[in-house]
Amino acid sequence: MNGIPVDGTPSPLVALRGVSFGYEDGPLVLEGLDFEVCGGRALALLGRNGSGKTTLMRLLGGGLRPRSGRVELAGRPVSYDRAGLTRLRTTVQLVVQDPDDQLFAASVAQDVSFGPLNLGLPEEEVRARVDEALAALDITGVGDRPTHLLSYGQRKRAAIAGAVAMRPRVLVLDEPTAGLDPEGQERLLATLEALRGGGTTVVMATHDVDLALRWADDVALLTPGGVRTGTAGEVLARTDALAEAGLRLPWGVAVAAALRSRGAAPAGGVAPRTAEELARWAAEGGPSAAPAG
Amino acid sequence: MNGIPVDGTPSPLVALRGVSFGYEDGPLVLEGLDFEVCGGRALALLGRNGSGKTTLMRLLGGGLRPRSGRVELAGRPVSYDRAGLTRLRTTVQLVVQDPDDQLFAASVAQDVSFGPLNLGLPEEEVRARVDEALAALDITGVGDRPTHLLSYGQRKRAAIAGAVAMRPRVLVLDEPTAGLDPEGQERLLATLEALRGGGTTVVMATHDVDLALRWADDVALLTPGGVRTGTAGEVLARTDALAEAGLRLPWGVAVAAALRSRGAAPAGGVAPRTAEELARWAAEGGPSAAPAG
Amino acid sequence: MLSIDAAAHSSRWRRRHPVDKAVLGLGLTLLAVVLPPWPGAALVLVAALALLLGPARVPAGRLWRAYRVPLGFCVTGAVTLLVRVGGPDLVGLAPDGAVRAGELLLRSSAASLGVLVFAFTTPMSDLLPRLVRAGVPAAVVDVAVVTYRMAFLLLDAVRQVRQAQAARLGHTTRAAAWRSLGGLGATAFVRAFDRAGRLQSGLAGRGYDGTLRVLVPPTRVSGGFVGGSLALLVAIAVLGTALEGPLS
Amino acid sequence: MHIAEGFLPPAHAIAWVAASAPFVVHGVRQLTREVREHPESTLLLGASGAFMFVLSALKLPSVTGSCSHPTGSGLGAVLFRPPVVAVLGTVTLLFQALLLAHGGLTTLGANVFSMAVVGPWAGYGVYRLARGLGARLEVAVFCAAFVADLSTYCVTSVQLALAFPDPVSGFLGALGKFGSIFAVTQIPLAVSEGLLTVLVVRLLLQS
Repeated sequence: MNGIPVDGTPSPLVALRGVSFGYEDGPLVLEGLDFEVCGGRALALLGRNGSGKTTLMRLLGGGLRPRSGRVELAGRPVSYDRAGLTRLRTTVQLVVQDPDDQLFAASVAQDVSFGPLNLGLPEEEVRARVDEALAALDITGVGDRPTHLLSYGQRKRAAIAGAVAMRPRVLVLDEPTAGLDPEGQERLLATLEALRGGGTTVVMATHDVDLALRWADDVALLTPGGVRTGTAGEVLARTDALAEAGLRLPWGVAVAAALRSRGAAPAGGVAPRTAEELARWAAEGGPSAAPAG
Repeated sequence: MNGIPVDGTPSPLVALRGVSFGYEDGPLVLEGLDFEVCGGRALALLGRNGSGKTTLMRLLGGGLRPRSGRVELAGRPVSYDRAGLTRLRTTVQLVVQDPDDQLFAASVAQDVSFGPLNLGLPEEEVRARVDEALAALDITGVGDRPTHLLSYGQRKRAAIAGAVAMRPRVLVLDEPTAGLDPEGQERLLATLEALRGGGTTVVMATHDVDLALRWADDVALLTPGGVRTGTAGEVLARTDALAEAGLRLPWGVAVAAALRSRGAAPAGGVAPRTAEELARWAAEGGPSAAPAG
Repeated sequence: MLSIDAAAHSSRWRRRHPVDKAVLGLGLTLLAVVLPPWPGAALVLVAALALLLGPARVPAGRLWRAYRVPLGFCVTGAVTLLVRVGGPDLVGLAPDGAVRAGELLLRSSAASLGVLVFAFTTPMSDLLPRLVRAGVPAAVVDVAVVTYRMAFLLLDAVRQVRQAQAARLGHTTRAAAWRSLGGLGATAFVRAFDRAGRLQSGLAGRGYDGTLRVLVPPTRVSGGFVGGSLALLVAIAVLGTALEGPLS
Repeated sequence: MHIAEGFLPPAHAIAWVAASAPFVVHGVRQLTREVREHPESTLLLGASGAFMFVLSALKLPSVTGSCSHPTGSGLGAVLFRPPVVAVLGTVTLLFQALLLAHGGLTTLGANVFSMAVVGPWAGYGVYRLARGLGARLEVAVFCAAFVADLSTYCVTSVQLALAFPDPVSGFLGALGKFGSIFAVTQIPLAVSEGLLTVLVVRLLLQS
């Protein structure tokens, strides 16, 4: 997936080409990185704390400017003037991990209206977008509440709504499930699925390999040596690469591999992605009886 | 485990007896709760966001006072005067989730010295305790660094060191692994094991059922109906109870149950607690070949 | 803010008692103000620069970035001395204006460097708790400690919120910029007091009763360092006074 | 803008310390009493100080195009009262002098007088006056911030003019010079600070 797309392949929505970045006089955090976000794919970004995940996401969203290399939007280099940044920011929206870093207006609806107002849209259109974003995140009921009186899960949704109201083609989320309880995580994943159904491409940074296996089409593994990208099934089966990134194998992959190595399950096939799938898989000795999805 | 201990049983280190609590004029968060922390056991506290986990932990630490019912320390009711609170605080120490809610001083060592100084200990004793706590948390090297230049993981350790310096018999941690990457989580668990080895009883609130199964001796499940306590293996195998608390079965339990129900594994036995154990378990058709630990 | 503070923590003189560095750095500042600017302040300037770049090993780039802040003010202020107002032609060049402006510039920049000798080697964490022993009321020191810690948290929060605002085009138009700024100010307020409340309950378990006692590292005032500093200061004072006549 | 380190002659530096001292000592007494009566207020006062510090670090979009920062003393005085602001402002100025090389230790007395004493008292006085005359809260807050900001810079000009009188026209001529450099360019910034303060207060009232 690295490098220049072969002729005929549609350009990725947004891409980093040989990007290096470091903060102020500090050392490089990312060096010569190639990275692509392709339309319609669910992409999970994995790596240990300090591996540069957040930096990469900020580069995608135009919050940071590469020291060298370039960021491309639909195949063309991003220009960092006002018009160029506006184009990038209406395509890519980043939601940071801590919702409190993103909410600053008096009420949820006001906060969500911030982006559309800055786009210079007429008031009616702004209202429509706010309603739509609140509905998409299932927080219509708390639209007029002050943000600091909401629960953590609600604040998280409000922060995402603020980005969604910009109608980005790519939504980049930093650890969106962190701090949520399992039910909250499930609800959020369902919301993201609905957004994807509406045509938004979703990129998510996470530490949770099981979540990545279950949710993502593609996985990008950020290691000191660079980024390793591939389908979730491919990347998350590479013990060595995962170890290099400070991660373990997902449960499903580990168990499937153990069963296969003992001949208790046939080689190949998709690793089970949820505990239920794995239970069926283990009971029935392989993927045959476990239809994907 | 609820109720009054049978004669002959040693008193729990700290216990809630029929405790009800609500914030100011708000509704009750906890109602008639019985809860015990027994010396030497690793206890995981599970429940959805808003279920009252944090409130329960504050009550244990003396930060909150029950509206009715009582908190007992080694079998005797806690008095909320200065002497009583000091006794409680030298027994139970709570570490909150966000380390920035606990670190106020300009340097790490200064922050850690705060608690021991408040106990009125002589300066030399305070210094010894600070060194000991920094060493226990493996942050001796950053003792004289300013708090704001530390990484999140280091701040988390600094906050725990502040509690450890009080030499509590019970250390209560609210989501200690949240925000850490898998390696950071492993390191923290190893640190907690070392503290337990030194005789400290550890209570941990978490959302992670797999972590709870792997780490805890006992599990307390906080549901709207009250608290359900038992050994980790017992409580974490109860699908209904977990569902009531908004949780799923741990991977190991789910797979073991599936295999057992198909007759592919013998009934009974301990559920596998890590992916490696589970892989071995699944490959060998049961717990026989998977010695505990 | 972060630059000087961060440098102070990794300074080569970090372990020295603040009094050591105060005698030297603030002594130089005092001389810069008291001595005749030429050659007194010039001597201070050279000595302070030599100390900062030499034994204290402050990186030159960092020093320059900190130093150009006061320098900007000094230049603006000194320029006004070049001009005179009033008299027959209302505005004109002031007699001796260049000399007075030059002297002011010299005095002010030398004094700034003296303070930087202290600031670049003494972290606030070593200084603040010791102010109690210097006679500052404990309540004020406690408030200053909390202000210091919380200022970093708030600055970080404000930086994050600014980035989030930029991502949603908060700096594209004048109206947007004002909306952003108002949001920042209000957020800082809400966050500050929310944090104070949470810190209150976070500290309760360790026996917080309104006083923030902490233990400072056991460092001693070094007789040798203070003696050496005083000798340097005396030498500069003597030299500055003695050379004043011949050099002017 | 703070008067830089070493800018004032020794006699002036000492005189301004003497002028500020009673206000700061009064503030310290009030603060100490407050903390004794309500121990939890240490953290709230620290939060107030941090808020004022961060507020004064915000970059104002200025009409003149130069980059400038609010003083925060008007809003601070309305929210926390002038005596407390005298102490918090002194702490802030000390931090700025040591951490940012902004202002100075020898000029601390002069800067405290303009920024932590006159500004807050003038702003607070105008606020009370405006409220007493029945002005809306937002109008009163705007006036407080505007007056606090502007009076701070007028005092700074006076301080500089006293220290560096014009060779021909003396104090008044110098006041004109410094006044036009600092205070006049400061009027648009005072308006900006007033607007910002209104925005902040409006948001705080809504939430």
